[in-house]
Amino acid sequence: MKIFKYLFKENPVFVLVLGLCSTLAVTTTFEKSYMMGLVVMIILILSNLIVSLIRKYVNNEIRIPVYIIIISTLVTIIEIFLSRYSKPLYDSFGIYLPLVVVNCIILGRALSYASKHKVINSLKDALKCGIGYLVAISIIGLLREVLGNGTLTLMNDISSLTGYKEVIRIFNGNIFPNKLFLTSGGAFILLGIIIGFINSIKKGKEV
Amino acid sequence: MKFIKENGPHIKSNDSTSKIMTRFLIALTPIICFAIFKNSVIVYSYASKGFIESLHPLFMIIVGALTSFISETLYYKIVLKNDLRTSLYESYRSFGIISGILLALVLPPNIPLWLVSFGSFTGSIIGKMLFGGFGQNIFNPALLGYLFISASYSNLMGSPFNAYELDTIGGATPLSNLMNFNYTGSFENIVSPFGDLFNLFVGNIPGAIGEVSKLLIIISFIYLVITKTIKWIIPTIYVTTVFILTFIISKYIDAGVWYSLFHILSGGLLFGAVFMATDPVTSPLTTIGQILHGLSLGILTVLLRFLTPYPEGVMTSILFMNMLVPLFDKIGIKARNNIRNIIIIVITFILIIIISILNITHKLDKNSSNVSELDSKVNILEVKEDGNKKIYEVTSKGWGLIKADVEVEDKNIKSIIIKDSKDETQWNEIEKNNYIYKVIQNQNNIDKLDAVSGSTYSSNALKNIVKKVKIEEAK
Amino acid sequence: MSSIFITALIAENVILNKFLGICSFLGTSNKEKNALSMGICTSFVVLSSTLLTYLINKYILIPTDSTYLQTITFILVIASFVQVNELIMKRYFKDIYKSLGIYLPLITTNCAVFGIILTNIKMNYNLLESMINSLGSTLGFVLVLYIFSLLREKLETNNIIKSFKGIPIALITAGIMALIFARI
Amino acid sequence: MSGLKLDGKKEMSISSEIVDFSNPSRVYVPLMNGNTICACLTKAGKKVKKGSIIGKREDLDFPILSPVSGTVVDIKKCLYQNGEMVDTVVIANDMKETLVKKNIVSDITKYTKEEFVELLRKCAIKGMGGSDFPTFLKYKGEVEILIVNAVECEPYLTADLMLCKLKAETILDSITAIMKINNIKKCFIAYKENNTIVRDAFMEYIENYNDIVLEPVKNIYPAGWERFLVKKVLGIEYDRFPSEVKVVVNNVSTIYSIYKALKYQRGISKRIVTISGEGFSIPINILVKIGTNISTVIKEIGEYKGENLKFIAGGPMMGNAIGGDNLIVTSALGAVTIISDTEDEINECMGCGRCIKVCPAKICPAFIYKNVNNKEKLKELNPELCVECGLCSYVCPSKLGLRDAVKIAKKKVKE
Repeated sequence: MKIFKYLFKENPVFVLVLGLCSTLAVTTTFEKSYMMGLVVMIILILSNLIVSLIRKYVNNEIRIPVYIIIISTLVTIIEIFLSRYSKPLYDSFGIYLPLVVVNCIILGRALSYASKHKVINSLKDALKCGIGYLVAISIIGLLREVLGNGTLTLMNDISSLTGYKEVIRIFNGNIFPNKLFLTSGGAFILLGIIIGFINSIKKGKEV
Repeated sequence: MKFIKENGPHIKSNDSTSKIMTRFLIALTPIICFAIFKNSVIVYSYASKGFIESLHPLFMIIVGALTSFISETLYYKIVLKNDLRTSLYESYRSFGIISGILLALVLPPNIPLWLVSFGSFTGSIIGKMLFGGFGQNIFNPALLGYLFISASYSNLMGSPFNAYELDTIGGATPLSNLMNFNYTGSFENIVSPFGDLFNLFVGNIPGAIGEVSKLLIIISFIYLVITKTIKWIIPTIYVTTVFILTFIISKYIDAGVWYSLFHILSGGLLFGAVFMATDPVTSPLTTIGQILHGLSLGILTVLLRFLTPYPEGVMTSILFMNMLVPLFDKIGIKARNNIRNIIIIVITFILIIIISILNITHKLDKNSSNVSELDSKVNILEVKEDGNKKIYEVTSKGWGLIKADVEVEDKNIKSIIIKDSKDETQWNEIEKNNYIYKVIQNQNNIDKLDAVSGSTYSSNALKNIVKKVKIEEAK
Repeated sequence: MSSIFITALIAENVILNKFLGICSFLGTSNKEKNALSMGICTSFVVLSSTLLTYLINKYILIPTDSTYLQTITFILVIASFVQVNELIMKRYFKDIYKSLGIYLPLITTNCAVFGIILTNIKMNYNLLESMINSLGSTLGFVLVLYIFSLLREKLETNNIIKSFKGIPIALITAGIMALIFARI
Repeated sequence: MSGLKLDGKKEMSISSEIVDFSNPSRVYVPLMNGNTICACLTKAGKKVKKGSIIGKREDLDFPILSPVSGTVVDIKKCLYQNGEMVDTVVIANDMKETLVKKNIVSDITKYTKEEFVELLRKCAIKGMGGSDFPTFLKYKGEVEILIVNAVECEPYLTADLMLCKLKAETILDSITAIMKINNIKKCFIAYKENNTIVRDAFMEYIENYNDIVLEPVKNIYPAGWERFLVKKVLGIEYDRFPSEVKVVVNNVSTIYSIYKALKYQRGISKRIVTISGEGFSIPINILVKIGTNISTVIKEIGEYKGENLKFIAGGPMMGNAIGGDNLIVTSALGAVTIISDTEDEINECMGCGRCIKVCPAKICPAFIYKNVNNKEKLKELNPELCVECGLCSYVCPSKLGLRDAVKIAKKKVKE
């Protein structure tokens, strides 16, 4: 089944370990992580679309600055949209929303894939990568919040947009809300263990 | 009659790794016995606690040792997939027990048992097994367990007292008491509340289980050095650096020699130096590397004790120096035979010492006159007074500017009403874990309270408000 | 003043506490020679672009109330300084340029550079404070990069189980370092 | 210069007198010099005299002489002291000891330097302390100081000690002759300070020889190492060979063989070998013809004790345990040690740093052991300084084969 392939085969976060910079810091709550995953996916799709559209007119030297301009305009549009419609989410992202511009996945996919293939293929690839990224980020966000904070915020900051506020409290005992997962070190260790675990499963399957 | 074909030396020294580790355990036993004696026997006789409860430290040590042993056996069995017998033998050979016991000795006496097992489990598995098993870990597994516990359940860490010592002054270990007097103060208000230096030396003062009996630590240190079990260079240089640095500082704030002696005898310095810093796996091999290791440990501990809110500098500095061990060994190899490199190293270290002393003295001056710095951040617009209640209208610089009314009743802050915090971007974090209530609750030693992760500046702004109001009240 | 520097250097370390710059952190820290040269190039780019971005922001963006243009302008400033840095490296330090190779243009996509500048703007530091913050953060970046390259050399000789070799063990070590840095 | 005080275990083989086994029925001469293979100049069935050339080391034009007169039986593979099977010339001994040419020189000091060097090459005089290094190379250049190495720091070994006890005066004559020929200013005889037998043996005759000084050296292993002696006795360091600082270090048996070359102008054919160790019933010193198969001699003297034994060619520190006991005596083999195999529990390297403290060559065996398979890291640790004294493996609590790892690293760095 394809999802399994997305998650393990070429998942940008777990396998290629790309695009971690701006994302790990935001995954303290489940809602923020899947929102960030959505934002990155939308930008990825749009940027691949535009890049593959203009790939014939752009020669090799000025490729990087042009792509950067495209991506940063997209990000600014998203910023304006978010700051107008869901101010708390925009605030909680803080400096990490503009940082999506330098996210290695978007520029990476644009440079390596979109600039050489037809629009449909680059769109498919953007979708594949986007979903893989979204799934990975939300898994990390889920784990970090449930284990670290004992709660699961499905929709809180953007409640003004969707009008549905939902925060589930799962653990409240003294064992489980273990603040380690909220700290930055905990996130590193958690990610390391997840990637190690996936490697051992992949190795298990191949051999 | 069979002749074995083998090269290499055929007679070997009769010392072996398991002998070294058993000698290490023997050196630990007096401390364990004292810990049990002080924390349970006395408690049982004085504070009339139940027999089982007062044996709590003994259970802690047993649980610590058992969990690390079992977790390593499980690791060998499940992850490395060998049968039970070999994994038992392998885990016996990797001496997990020692780090389990060391972890238990470092923890305060009355913390829940599952916390001890959590610490020794994470310490052995993440700190040691994932790095490749015995002899390959970068960080000391016992200290790593301590780090994980304090990072994940700092509120459960509990107070470093057993029932017997609850009456000592206002719930402070010698070091945190020193901090309240911001590192200056006379012999009376720093040492005398704990008896005198001899008391510190013998060890009936509050503190983690294993750390307090300095006399026993020194005896086991001498035993370990005679039987050549540990690298004696690291502890000696570590303690002497701390002594010299605190001596210079005591000269600066013209306190007597007792000040540096106090620093050495308090907290986990001696225990950390003798048992934690000399763990052969996580300390440098070359002699010059060990000298550098000891030196930088000393400097960092003094820096941490004076400059950071955490009173206990030893644990973090040992862990920090574990990271730099490859660097010290690299220098040790290069500088082994030519003098020019050694001179360069000595100069750099003297420079580091001077910078750190200047830093500390600068901080001490700033502390004594810390009102000036606070003034720049917080200013009181006006004070309304009715009866014994006072309301301070205050503004404090966080990300933007916070306006608040602080209601004070006979020197105690009752409530803080925030009037305006529009450009405080991280404000919802503050509200989410009702930080204002916590600030009011810890108003007496406000420095101990951690800032809300992700919005350090607004939480500091709130803490400054409390500090400023307390100083106003104290006038 | 010095507290900003120390917190930027250790407590709020760019890599370990704010997660910025992990891609280059995992990429270039295998040999400590190019870890150091990578650090120096990044700090050159950061310091120069902090200066320029502060001026642009103060005298162009805020008066004309077009702060939403911040992202684009800052990225272009960084990209131009990276090109400048590449030219300098090519002419003066040939060998370092060869050994660093593809990682030099990657500085533009290095989140740490952009992140530091954004924090300067967000915390609305004045010029001196933002320079100190950039200096502290880049020194923190170089410090962690150098320590980590030494640790990775030691990790090469360990027999870690196959599925945890390479990236996972590097992440776990970085996590433990982050926990230690947070306590200083 | 660091080192380690080892339990000498010399008393085991010191008391007994030397037993003479110097005419075996068959003699095996390995075509080897140290570890370099030499060419064979005879074939089966050829008659040879004592001292006639049967092999040659091409690169140094260094002959291999036959220790006995008789007929060459054949050339076959036999066990050599480094554990490998090597081509060996087998000669049946006709017990006549007929010499190639027989003359006795009355005044042994009348050679010129060139004649002296040529004589040493012709008589195949080699280092008898275990290095098997052709001695004439050492005397080619100009020499100011001679150090005679009577230290014998390997445990169990007492061969040199017995030689000094019996032939102290001839050794001193040989030293004065060498000093006159090469106009050497001063000679030091280095011996272990607690070795009173050697000291008394030389004290008797030392007065009437000027410029020869008895120099005590601390009783630590590896005191007998060239670099160690030059540093301890003269306090100077050299890069690769002592000849750079105009110093020659010779083993005391080599000095005795030089005396034989000067006096009778032929190589030596006999040497003292110590057979000792817990695995042998009667530890003893034997005078034995070079090339005899030691197992025949052992069967006559006593028998083995214990089940799986280690039959070590040389001392327990530097020697290798060869798989069998039919070992051939060469001029460099000073002893045979037979000890029982000890099952020791091998553990991971725990970083205690003892091997680094104890290494006399000031290198880090622990790091070499860890980085044995990446070359550029090895180059920084420069393993070529190692002298293979074995102290690192001796002192390691986890019983790791550190010396073998350094040996492998040496080969890797050389390529």
